[in-house]
Amino acid sequence: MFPFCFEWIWDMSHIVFMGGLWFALIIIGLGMTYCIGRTFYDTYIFKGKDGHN
Amino acid sequence: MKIGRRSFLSLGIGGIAGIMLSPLPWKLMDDSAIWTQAWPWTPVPPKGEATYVNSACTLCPGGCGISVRKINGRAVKIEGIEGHPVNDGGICVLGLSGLQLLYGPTRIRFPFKRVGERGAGKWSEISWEEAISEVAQKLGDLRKNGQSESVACLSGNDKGTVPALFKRFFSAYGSSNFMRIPSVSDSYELAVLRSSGQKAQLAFDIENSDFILSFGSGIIEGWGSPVHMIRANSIVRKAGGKIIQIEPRLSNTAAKSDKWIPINPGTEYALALGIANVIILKSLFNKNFVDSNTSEFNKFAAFVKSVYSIDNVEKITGIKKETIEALALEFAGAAKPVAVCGRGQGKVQGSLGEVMAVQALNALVGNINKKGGVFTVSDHRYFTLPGSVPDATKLANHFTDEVKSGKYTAAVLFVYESNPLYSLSDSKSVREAFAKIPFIVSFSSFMDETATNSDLILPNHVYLERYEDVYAASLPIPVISLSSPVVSPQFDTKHAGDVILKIAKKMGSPVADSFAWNSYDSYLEEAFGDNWKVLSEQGFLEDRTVALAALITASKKFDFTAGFTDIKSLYTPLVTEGDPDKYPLFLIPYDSMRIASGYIGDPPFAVKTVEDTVLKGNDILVEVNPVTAKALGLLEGNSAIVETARGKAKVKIHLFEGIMPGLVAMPRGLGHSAYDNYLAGKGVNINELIGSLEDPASGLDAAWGIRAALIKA
Amino acid sequence: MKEEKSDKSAKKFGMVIDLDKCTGCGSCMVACMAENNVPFKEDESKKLVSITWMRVYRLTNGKSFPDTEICYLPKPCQHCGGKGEHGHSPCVSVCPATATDYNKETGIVSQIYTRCFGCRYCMAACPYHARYFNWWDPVWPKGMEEYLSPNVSVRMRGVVEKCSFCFHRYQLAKDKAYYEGRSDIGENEYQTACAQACPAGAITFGDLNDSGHAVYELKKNKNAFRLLERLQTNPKIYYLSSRQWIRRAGDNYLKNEK
Amino acid sequence: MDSKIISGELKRCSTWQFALWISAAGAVLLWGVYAMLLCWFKGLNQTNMNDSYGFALWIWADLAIIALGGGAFFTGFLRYIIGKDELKNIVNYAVIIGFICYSSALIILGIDVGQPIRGWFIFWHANVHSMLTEVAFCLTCYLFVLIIEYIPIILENRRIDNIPFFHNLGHNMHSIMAVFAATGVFLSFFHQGSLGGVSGVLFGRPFAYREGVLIWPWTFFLFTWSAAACGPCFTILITKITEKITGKRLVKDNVIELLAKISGWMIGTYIIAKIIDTVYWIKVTLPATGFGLMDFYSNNPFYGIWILVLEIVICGILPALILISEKGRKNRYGLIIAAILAVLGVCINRWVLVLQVMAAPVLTFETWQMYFPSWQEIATTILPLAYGIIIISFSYRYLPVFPQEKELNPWTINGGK
Repeated sequence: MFPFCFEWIWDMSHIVFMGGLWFALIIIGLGMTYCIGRTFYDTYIFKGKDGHN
Repeated sequence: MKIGRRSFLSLGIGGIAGIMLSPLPWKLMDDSAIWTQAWPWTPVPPKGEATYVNSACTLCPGGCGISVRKINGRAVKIEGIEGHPVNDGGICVLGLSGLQLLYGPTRIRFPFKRVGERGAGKWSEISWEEAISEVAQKLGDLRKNGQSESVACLSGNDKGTVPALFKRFFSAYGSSNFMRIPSVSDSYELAVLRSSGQKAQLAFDIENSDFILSFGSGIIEGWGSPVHMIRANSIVRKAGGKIIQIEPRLSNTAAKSDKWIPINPGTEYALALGIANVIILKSLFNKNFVDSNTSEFNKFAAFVKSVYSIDNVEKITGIKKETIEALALEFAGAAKPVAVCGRGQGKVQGSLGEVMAVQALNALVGNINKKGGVFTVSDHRYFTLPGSVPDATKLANHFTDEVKSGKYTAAVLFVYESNPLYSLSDSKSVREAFAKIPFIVSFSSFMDETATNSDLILPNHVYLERYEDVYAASLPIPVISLSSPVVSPQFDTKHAGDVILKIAKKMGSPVADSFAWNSYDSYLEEAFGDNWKVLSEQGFLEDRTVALAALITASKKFDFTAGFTDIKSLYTPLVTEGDPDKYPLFLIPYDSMRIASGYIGDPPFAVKTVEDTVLKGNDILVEVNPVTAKALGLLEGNSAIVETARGKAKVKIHLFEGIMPGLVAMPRGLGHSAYDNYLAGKGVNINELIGSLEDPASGLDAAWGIRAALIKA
Repeated sequence: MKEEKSDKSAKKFGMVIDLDKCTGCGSCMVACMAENNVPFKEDESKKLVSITWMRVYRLTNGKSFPDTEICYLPKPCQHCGGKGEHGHSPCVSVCPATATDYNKETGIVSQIYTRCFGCRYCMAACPYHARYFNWWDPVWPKGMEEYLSPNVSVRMRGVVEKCSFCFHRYQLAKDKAYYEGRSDIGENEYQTACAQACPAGAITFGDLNDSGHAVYELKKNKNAFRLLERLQTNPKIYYLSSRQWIRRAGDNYLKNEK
Repeated sequence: MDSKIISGELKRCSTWQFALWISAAGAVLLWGVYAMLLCWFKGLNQTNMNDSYGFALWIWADLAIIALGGGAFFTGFLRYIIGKDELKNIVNYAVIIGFICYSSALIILGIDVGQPIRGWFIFWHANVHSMLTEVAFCLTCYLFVLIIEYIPIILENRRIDNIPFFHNLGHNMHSIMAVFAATGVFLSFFHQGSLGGVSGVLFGRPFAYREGVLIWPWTFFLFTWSAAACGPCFTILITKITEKITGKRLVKDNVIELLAKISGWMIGTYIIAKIIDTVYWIKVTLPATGFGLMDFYSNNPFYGIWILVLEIVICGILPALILISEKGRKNRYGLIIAAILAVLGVCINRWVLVLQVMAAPVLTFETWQMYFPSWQEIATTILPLAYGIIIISFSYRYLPVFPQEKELNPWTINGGK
């Protein structure tokens, strides 16, 4: 899973497969981070009445 | 309130997030992985330096050399010794499982004295001192009353120094009732004795023969010296030799042979005589040998000509004339042919006529005591003891009948390296006979059926804990190996040889006078004299001088009639018991390398190799030809009852094309009631169903099966 | 250059089993169990849940009495090289946790018990049914653990195991050779437990690439065949039989095929 | 009792009625949990699997529910990526069904492996060449996505929505949902495919083995396709069942019909591809291994050629024709029958590619292996069903799952308890 696991080899299949996986994980992670971060901002800093409801 | 809940929620979420980011989950995951890789209840064998101890296997009469791998005093694996004259590295299922016997749950750990009903399994542990005193006391009393003959012994074998010690004890004590468990050796011995006046065994030189005509011998199924014979089979195969197997069932030997000839069971002798007839009629026999080394040839020739004409033999055996003729031509035409008898593993005696008919074939082609033929190996003593040891060997097949009928009163019975309650045929009678013997002393290492039903157990060391000479059965050139202690005794057991010495000493003069030795080991060393050095250093003796002493070649002529004035009485066709209408089928036993059927019960590893067409759960499967099964309305896996005049048992059906219609085949060696849960209760003991069938010519048990009925259950 | 050299020294251990010699005695099975700490249960008659790394099959020619023939066929793990001998054996390529691996140096398919988490995908992939699952915890009767060998770890419940060509024996032989200053081991120094025990001498084990080893010539015998060669699994177990029906039983053929 | 949590405008059954319903499902759930615990603590000897049947009922259940859960990714794909806006009225439910299917699949996998505590080795020591690794990775990642898609629905609960943080969170997640949905489609596409690859790559098993492109056998694509085709049918079916049980109309016909129409075309094209694949397999792939077609459909007590006919004709061509024709899908019974057949078809396909693969002998001297699951296996397979019913019940009761419910059931607007 990580480059320091001994079964890790820097070959095409690892790059493609793990690349895809980490790509997906990063998108999910960043997306959630954005949502939570934005929510914190909206709720505790901006404190504005939600303008969309 | 609202804020409190919210902060509680945030605290919870924050806390979880914090824990997730800490090393704790990783550590837990790592720990869990380590834990599941070695659960505390999964054994971790301790490491150590590997050493090897050479010894010999005594689990069957094969006499293989074994090398045991040890780690820190633990025996971990048994292997065959490469270069050993008997097995050359090969080893069988039973031999490989030896450590399961050594460390197994059925070992008897102390001397035991029965306290409850016999067979109820209630024992009290007693000291060796008490146990030996008790036996000595009992024997002393009997001797005082002049009842020495009422003491008997059933021994698994009669070769080697331990049986010699028993025999010596019996002779000093005044009983002639030292008996070995019946086997085909009895009929070999009787045949040799009657045909050439020698006390000798037959040994077939399979590996050097080029044409083997086997009358039902399971050459690769544990016959003779099992591993040696399997090797011999490979040698014959490689050299381009031929093996013809004659038996009603496609055994492994038949399957591996060049030709399998199914025969009506029990008519093997007739086929041999028919072949002899053809050989004589066509003058294909070895005239030189017949003239100079045999007697009563003409009488024999006239007899087979009149009674065993080829047409007649076809009728009796169910084998086509052409086949018989072809067999005769091939047999007589081969360079080194040998005719072989002793059904299956040779666990039953068989008729004298059968051995004589087969030996007649060997005599006709002149290969008695020749390479690739059959050897008469005299029952020599490869060791010497001061004073004489009378040969007290008796045929044991009548023992139970005589005890049961009251012809013989047995006051004490020793049981050594045998399990008669299981392995003698007609188990019910054997049980009745044993019930009449007031004091049974077992020397068994394992809680087998006989030990369970004895009054006193003097547990022997297992072969891996003791010294003993091991005589490889049925080899033309005898090989004597030394079984040496591989591990120290695991329990409070004693060498049976030492126990006999102690009993003798306890009894005092005059019995004790014949036993000058302090221990079995010193006795063993003395018995081997000059040979001890070689035996103990090399691990085995294959001295040509030993071999030559064993052979008395051509000094005695082979008598075709075995001393019978009326040859016909030698070849009386035997009718097995049971009403043919009530019991339309025949039940025959078969042997397998994977099922030990002698003194030793099958260890767990061996049971594991038994196929599911033989044993399924606790059910035994019997082999039936599909034609027979169809007629009886039976399908594969159906439950059925096998019934004979001696008993009945529940079985399951396995359809097998390789068995003659009208027969039911059942493996020997299952149906134990004793031993551990890995063996007990599995299958049926065929001895419960088969009785003995006395050969009127010899008194031997000639049973090859029994009439039976198979009823759908 | 370096590649070429390592390629040359690459071994390919394999077996040639002479079915004409095999008597079906079962020694190979027990030798294997004893060598490799294979557990046993009270009832071992359910063969589909019975662990026997080496299993002897009983083949019949399907003909009726008296033309019936039977033949025994010992079947260990076939240590497949996979298509083109690249080491993509059916099982190795599917194991999700790299718990089974193809050793390029020896051609042996290994099984790492502590790595396996028991998904059994390898068992589904193996057409030879050479892989066995530990459905139960191994239990030895009290005292019998004494005979367990430290050279092969005892497997716990829930993992897959299979024949390893007694790989620990290879390691021991290599170690010994190393201490004695030798770079290579002899044919006799590394033999599997089954080959060693076989009373009939039916099993020959060695390096299929080494012309000095007995298996090298034996595998070229005209009677030699492998199981399911058409699947391109490239097994390393060769069988010899002089009987045509047995050789044909080694693979599947279409009805109209000769 | 719980009326404060229920969205005010929606009519729901009484609390005790709900409790009874939940406890009935809960009893089944407990039975499954008991069986699950048996398998964990006593080991897989609790099952009837064996060394020939290493994959059995569970793996089939896994493959089947994931295929059926395919409604989520495909509906999401149509809604967020293609832009079929009508589908917003069913996408919530599709997501919940998807979530149930995927989480169940992971639970089943957790029971199925021999060493569940070591299950994470599949990630840690990943062998990228294994289809199962791909399955595990995508499955887990996609489950994350489904959770992310499910969260905003939960946050819409009346009480939760009152909390500003959760209200904002729900809003923010909605706003970038297309990104998650796209990731989900990508992941789902791959793992539906790799599930197909699981059996397709088994070159030692001629019954399962398929040729393909690069590392992917044809079954890879067929699985994705069939999941996309039949998943929506499962969503429709569950929606219809929910409507039947609640006695309310929840989704408008045009939404259902749109989904049914797309599904029909998908099934139609899928089944053509499947037929081509089967014919190629019979004519080219199989003979090369020495097998004939009928070797796999005879000499055994169960698997006859009927199963192939059932899968392709009755559960493939037939539902495709019904759903493609306007008359067919507009007919109440036609729609339901087609949906049932399509769901059955994909289940049979997964069954065949898991269980028949194991049953068919490859070595000439082995025979067909029939297997019947133990009660522990059945209980743990039913477990997700009970679990799904409970999740759906709670979701339906407390969350505004169906945007059209108010509109379709106007008389309940003021009657909410």
